[in-house]
Amino acid sequence: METEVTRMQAEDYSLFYGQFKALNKINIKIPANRVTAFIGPSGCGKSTFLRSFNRMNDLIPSVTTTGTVYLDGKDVGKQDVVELRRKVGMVFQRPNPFPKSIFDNVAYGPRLHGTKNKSDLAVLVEKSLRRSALWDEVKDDLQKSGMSLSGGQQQRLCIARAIAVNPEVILMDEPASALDPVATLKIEELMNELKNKYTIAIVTHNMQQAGRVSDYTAFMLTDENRSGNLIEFGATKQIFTTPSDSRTEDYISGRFG
Amino acid sequence: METEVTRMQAEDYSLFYGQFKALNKINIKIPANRVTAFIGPSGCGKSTFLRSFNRMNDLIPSVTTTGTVYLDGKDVGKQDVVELRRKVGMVFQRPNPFPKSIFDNVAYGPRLHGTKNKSDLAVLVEKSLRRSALWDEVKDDLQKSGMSLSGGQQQRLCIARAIAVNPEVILMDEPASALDPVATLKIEELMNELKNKYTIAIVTHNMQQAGRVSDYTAFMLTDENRSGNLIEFGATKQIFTTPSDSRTEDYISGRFG
Amino acid sequence: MNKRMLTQNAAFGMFWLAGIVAVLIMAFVVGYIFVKGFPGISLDFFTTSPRGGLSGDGGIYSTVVTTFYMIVVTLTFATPLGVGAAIYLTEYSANTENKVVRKLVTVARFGVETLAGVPSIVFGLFGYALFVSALNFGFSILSASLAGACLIIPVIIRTTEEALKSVPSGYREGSLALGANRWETTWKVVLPAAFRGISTGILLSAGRIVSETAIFFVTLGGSYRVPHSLMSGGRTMALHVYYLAMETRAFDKAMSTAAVLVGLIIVMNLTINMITSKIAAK
Amino acid sequence: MTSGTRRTGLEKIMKTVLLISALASVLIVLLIFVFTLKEAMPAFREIGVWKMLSGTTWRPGNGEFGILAMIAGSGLVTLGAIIIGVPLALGTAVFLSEIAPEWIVRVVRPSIELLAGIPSVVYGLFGMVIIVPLVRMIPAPGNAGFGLLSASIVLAVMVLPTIANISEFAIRSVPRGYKEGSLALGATKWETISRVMIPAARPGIISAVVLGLGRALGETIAMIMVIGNSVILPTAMTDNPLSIFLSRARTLTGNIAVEISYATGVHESALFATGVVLFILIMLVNSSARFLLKKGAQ
Amino acid sequence: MSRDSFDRELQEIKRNLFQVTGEVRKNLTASVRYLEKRDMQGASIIIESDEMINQKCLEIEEQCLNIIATQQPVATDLRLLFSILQISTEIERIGDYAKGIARISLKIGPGKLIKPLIDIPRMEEIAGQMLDDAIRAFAEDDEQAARTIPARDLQIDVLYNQVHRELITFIMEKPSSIEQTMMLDWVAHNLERVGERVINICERVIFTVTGVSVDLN
Amino acid sequence: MSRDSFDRELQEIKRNLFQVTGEVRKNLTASVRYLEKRDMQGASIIIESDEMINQKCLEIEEQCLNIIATQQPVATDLRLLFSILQISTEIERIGDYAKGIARISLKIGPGKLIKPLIDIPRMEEIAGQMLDDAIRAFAEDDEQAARTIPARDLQIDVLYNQVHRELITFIMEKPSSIEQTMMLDWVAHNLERVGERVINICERVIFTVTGVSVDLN
Amino acid sequence: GEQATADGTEAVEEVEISVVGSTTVQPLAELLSEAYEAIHPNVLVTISGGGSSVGVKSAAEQTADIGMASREIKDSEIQDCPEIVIHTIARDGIAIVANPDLDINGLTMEQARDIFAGEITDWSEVGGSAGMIIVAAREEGSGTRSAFEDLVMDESLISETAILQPSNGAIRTTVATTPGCIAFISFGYLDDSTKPVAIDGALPTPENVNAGTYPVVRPLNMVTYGEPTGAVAQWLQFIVGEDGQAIVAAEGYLPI
Ligand SMILES: Nc1ncnc2c1ncn2[C@@H]1O[C@H](COP(=O)(O)OP(=O)(O)OP(=O)(O)O)[C@@H](O)[C@H]1O
Ligand SMILES: Nc1ncnc2c1ncn2[C@@H]1O[C@H](COP(=O)(O)OP(=O)(O)OP(=O)(O)O)[C@@H](O)[C@H]1O
Ligand SMILES: [Mg+2]
Ligand SMILES: [Mg+2]
Ligand SMILES: O=P([O-])([O-])[O-]
Repeated sequence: METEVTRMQAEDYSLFYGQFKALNKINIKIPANRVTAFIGPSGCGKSTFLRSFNRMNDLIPSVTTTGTVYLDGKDVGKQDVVELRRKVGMVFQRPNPFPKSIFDNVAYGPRLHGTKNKSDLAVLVEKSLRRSALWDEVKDDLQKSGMSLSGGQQQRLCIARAIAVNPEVILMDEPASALDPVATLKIEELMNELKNKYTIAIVTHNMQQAGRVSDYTAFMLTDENRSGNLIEFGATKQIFTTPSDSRTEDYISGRFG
Repeated sequence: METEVTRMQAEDYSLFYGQFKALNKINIKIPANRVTAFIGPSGCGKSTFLRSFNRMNDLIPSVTTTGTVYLDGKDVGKQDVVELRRKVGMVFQRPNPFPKSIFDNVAYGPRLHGTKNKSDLAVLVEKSLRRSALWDEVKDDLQKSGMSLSGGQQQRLCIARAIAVNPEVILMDEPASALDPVATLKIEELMNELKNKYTIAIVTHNMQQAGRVSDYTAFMLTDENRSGNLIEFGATKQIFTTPSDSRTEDYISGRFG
Repeated sequence: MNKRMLTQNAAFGMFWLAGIVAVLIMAFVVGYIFVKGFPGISLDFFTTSPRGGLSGDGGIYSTVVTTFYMIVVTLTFATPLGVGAAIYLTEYSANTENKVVRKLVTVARFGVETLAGVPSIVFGLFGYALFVSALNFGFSILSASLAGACLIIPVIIRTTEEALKSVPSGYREGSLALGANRWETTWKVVLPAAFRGISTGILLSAGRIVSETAIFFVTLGGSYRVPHSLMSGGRTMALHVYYLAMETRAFDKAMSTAAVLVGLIIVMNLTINMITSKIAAK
Repeated sequence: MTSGTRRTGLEKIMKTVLLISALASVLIVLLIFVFTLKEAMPAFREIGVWKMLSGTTWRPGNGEFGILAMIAGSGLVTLGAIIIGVPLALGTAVFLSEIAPEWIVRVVRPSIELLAGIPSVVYGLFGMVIIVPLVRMIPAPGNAGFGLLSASIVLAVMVLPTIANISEFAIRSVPRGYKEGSLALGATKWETISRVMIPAARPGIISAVVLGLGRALGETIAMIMVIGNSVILPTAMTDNPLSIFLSRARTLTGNIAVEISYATGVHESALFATGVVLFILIMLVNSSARFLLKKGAQ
Repeated sequence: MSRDSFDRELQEIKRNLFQVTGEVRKNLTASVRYLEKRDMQGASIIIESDEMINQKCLEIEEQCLNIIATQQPVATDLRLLFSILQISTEIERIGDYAKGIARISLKIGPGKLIKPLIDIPRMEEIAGQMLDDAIRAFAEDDEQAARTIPARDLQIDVLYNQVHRELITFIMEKPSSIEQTMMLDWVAHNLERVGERVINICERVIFTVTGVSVDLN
Repeated sequence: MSRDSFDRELQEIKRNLFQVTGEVRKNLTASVRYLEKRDMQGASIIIESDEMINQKCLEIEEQCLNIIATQQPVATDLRLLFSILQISTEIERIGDYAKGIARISLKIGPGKLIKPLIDIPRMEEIAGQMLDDAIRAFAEDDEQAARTIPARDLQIDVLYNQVHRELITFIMEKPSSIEQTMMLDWVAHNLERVGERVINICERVIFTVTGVSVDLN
Repeated sequence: GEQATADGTEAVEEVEISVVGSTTVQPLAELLSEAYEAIHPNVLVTISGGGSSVGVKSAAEQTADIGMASREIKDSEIQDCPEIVIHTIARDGIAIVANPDLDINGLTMEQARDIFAGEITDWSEVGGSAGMIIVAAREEGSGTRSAFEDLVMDESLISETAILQPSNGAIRTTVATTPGCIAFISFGYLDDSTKPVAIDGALPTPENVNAGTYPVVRPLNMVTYGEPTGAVAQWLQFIVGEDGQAIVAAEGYLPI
């Protein structure tokens, strides 16, 4: 852990929905080129925390925060949000391809950010689709609607779409919870490959999944005020064999309650 | 296995949705007072097969069947469907308590089937709620709406509702897939207790869950015609350590696809 | 980057303008009617009937009564039919293998959709031709409410269908799996769960009756007397506004009546909003 | 009799009763069509369908029953309403669904719902008292205020809620994921709205417009009160072709409402024929709306 | 809180382990006693019973496999199962040593021993006691105990060296007794091995509790 | 196909096992060679290197634990991990036997042996071969091979008995050589134990392939 | 209105008379009924509109006790139902009215005809200050219109571009508010919001009608099926009687 490069970091980060403190002084360093999994019971603030990294919480008017979240050492709150979101891609729980062609889905981001040249786009789309392990399945008909793909393919399309704008970090909020086990495993394998180029943070309800895919695991839990706290953070192997906090152990061994 | 009493049985049972053969000649004996889990990839016909036991498929006009399903040796197709459904209770994927009080939810079935006496009903409701391990949590306010309970409690309420008509078999179609891990474990524990009095058949997407809760596991898979076939059926321990069919092994070890 | 934000600001400015204009229109229409109408409203206005021919004297008592009758009678015709049809279409139709019945259902759906699109003046024509003339009901509450029922049946069917559809299918499966039959399931589980939705539909229909003019213009006769039987003619508030505006010079009275009408509609809308927000809160 | 068979018996009875209710609508539609058509037949027979549809003169006293002018009137007034109302309605819809803060939505949406609830006779009254005098101030020879423009304005306000509501619903029912997906890629809100939300909601928006069109075509009372009811093919009143909207006109609906009380014989029948034409026209519009909606749902 | 059935299964495996440990422990003491008493029949019984012990250990292993396959335990649960698995192997081996002693007993035959046994029963006593304590430490997650028990192995080693030297002296004095003497050396050696097995068990206890693998030898 | 990363991890563990087996195998042969050649330094190196072997085996165990905890393997995968776990223990023990032989080598000291070694190198040869074959059977899921290998242990046993009797005779003839003779007996005994460990490995191979626990002893 | 019966004076049986038809006659009939009910609390007269034709038809088909018509009963109607009996209850002049801001006081019959036919389109052509003439008229089928056509238009047709309003009141409002507007309405609707225009020198007043100088007049009729009896007869007698005709006169119509 000490030897890892930190890509994102939260420092004494608290988040409020109106009066309600949803996150309580979170401190964490997300290592670069690793998969970091966030686990914890429902409502402990995993999604909320994840969405702090690309400031998706800005969309909720009642949200206020204290403390700081850094990307590469720079306060994300002080960065241009559009640029931040380009750098910090996101993949959602339900696959959400736009009702456009596969090509246009992937090209959407690059076009926004100024790539207009057709052949550049074509190259970029292919690269992104290859990287998200979808190319072989769709290369014959990139004009097909993204919605016509299967759930697992849609999710990979969304990953390709996120990759296409060349992000540094990819956030994934339960990216496989709407998929069947086979598609889930594909996504998990994909993450394993993507971490060579990207830093990945994933929220999952599924302890087994966290075990399978992640290098680091963060365990969150609500305190007596229903605020989310970071209980334990460490190498996944360590968390799954010798967690240091008994609450972590109770949770991962299914004895929580 | 040979020593188990058979409660339900399918014999050369095939089911068609219109022209499409969704189940192909299924033969299985569901042992009494055991938990039997049905696993298999999405669309392999698990739900369809489960719904054959209480003839919920009758509600779909296009469905036709060949072969026979037996309850206690009697062809379910020849039984009064109302009585059959009393004997073969069902619990669904999403908890679906009626928008009535907790009491009325549990009393719904008995009232339908002729129990009108108030004190009889009260006794029955209490017994059912105790058995579904919900009594202690709700006994102080049985008039509260069933919808106001948490997801896990709602699912236990639905189990109480199914129990209240004194069924022999309880069918559960992914009963915990909408619940968080803690509530899931509660339901699983409950199943473990219920099998003393009832025969339980459960569909689950979650191999781990099948491993945890079931005594017997049936693995289904679609063939080249997309029809569901029963590939392997046996004691869960055996299936999870030494499956005899390589497809079963591939599936449970996550190598399917 | 800056250009992207500028475009956004320009676009958003237009949308704010649209929203503001929409509210201003409402405020202006309603405000104008209230400002012009309120001075004429007094207790007398509600307790006396119109009189004095072209002078437009008197209040709106009889028109309020007629409106109320129209609502009650029309709903009496339309509600059972509409709700019944909706129940059949949502609860039963999907579960029939009988080919003939399936055809009938398709036809019925087409009927409802067509009926919903029929302009009210055509209902008026039809009511006039069938009820007023052919069946000899004359200009009467009966004729008008039968024609009015045709207008609101699709409304009731649609809202009821909506309400029934929004009942989670889990309720039905849950009930059926306990051995209840369709009707028991519908009666004991689905209808209670859809009750609020259905009642907003009925309220909405009542609103349609209150505001409708074209149909009643050709079926209700326009007598300003308090109706005393189904065969009496009458004048609803909306019709009264029309008569006042078109026949007399009593624009102030027309405005007052319109203000009462709009007030009534506001109350109905508030009630509907209250009911639906309660549904949403559930 | 066991409770089981009693239960089954009730089920069967209810099923039949409900089926009959379901078929009532068909019966009504049939009755409407048959009656209206029956009443219209003499006119069709005596005047001839084509002659009616293509005739520009309506002088029942002279036995002239052309309704082309009314068709044009209905069409133009609707067109005017769409031109005025649609941008406003769509703007409002986008505003409500994507831009306005919650508390503003809580003010604006009920306002628009209220607009939908106001009786058309009140709009007519309002139009007579406010819009017509305002329009009259446009300098053009023969402009009396009564006419297409006044009617279109009133109608635009009347269809505003329909179009705004359905469009807002269409935009709101665009899956949240589209929006989040786009924003998460670094799109601005406007880029998200214009490139993802509106295209995704397009079928709903189009059918909203078409439904508004249907409603506009069917509006009667408010039209009578402000449109002037002259049976002429509207023509431009000045050099400016837009002045066609200052022209008076009559709608199909107005034709029926205005004359049905006085008509007898062929005249009455011709009015029913007008009804048939209107009916068919609106059915065409509505079924295209339904078609669009269905296509959108796929 | 929850996972009752899983906990119940775990407990059952543990119970099985304790039971088989009890039997091995009994055999160990008995093997030395029968050797002293020249009880051929007793020795035979021990040899026979070892079959059952092996069987039980296999069963425990199978149970561990099943519970891991079906219940997917992690952290302490998983470490516990790992430890049970390893401890059961150790116990089985200790059982083998007891069987070995019984076999030697049979080989020596019913005749009187060339010399009375003094240190060997002492060794058995200490080793047995260590086994008891190690298993108690396991049952009670008593890391402290697990850390102190191995020290006692020194006594066994001392005794073994003593026995060994004694026996060598004996052979030199009386080369004809070499067969029996070497056999007795085997017995002592087996008991010395038991001590080491117990140390392994202690290591497992520490692993179970802390998750750290230590080397206590 | 999927679960690539899991399969990769599994392969790595297997590789580690083969590697450590290789080292143990080397040590085993070396220990006997150095004994023959009276190579004190070589023996010391073997003793030292055993520390690393133990470490590696511990690592393998840890890897198994990690992969079970995080990947929740079932069926063949799980059996494989179980087997790796057990085989690594066996290998570690075989390593210990090699170390034991090296220790004896050191104890005997650099002087010439009382008699040239004949059967002991033979024993080592056979045992080493058996180990090679068993590991190959494991690598190749070769149940057939695993079933036949144990038979060869008989040869080792025969040799051991031969060595033992020979040594006893030797002592009787020359009681003063008793210390060294008994040590050589130990060496033979250790090699005999290796044979048994290999049989255990064969049992594991069969278990891995079929899921059935057999007793090949 | 009908609540008069509630205050204890009811001794005679309750009677309802239904009257249907012309919207021109309707307000007058309503006033008459109010007066009549004041003295006959047991009688309830319900008056519905529908138009002259509907009035005649209703009487003929006996769906109403009395039909109202603001025009002569057509021969065809009498042919269809020879049993109908016509009761003229008043006469009504049809006045040409103009926007009060216009500086026009009189027209010749000819001029009036040409204006309504759309042949004269500017006020300057008839002596006023320049300004476009905007014609408003009643719709086809209206009794007022057909009477006006009969009496004024001869063979000419009312201009197609005329604003058409479906009631006299609406016409009055239109004329009152639209600059340059001219139209015709029933005498009953005359008030100071519009400017009556003299035809051939005669202003539209009852006096001029009675004097025969104002020619545009039509009867207001009530029609019954057969000779009326009982309450209906009494009510009709009341109308043609002194009190009834006083009301007629007060409303600006011409008593018979
Ligand atoms: N928009 C919001 N407004 C107010 N409170 C919110 C909002 N979103 C989430 N919360 C609250 O914040 C807390 C954390 O929610 P969050 O969605 O981050 O949890 P989570 O750990 O992702 O849960 P889950 O596993 O169910 O997705 C919860 O108590 C939730 O009710
Ligand atoms: N009502 C229906 N009409 C037609 N086909 C259907 C119907 N319901 C299910 N099927 C088809 O039958 C097959 C089996 O479906 P079923 O729902 O039983 O699968 P499942 O194993 O339960 O899948 P899942 O795990 O996704 O719930 C699928 O191919 C499905 O598309
Ligand atoms: Mg979440
Ligand atoms: Mg299913
Ligand atoms: O309404 P009218 O009197 O003109 O028929």
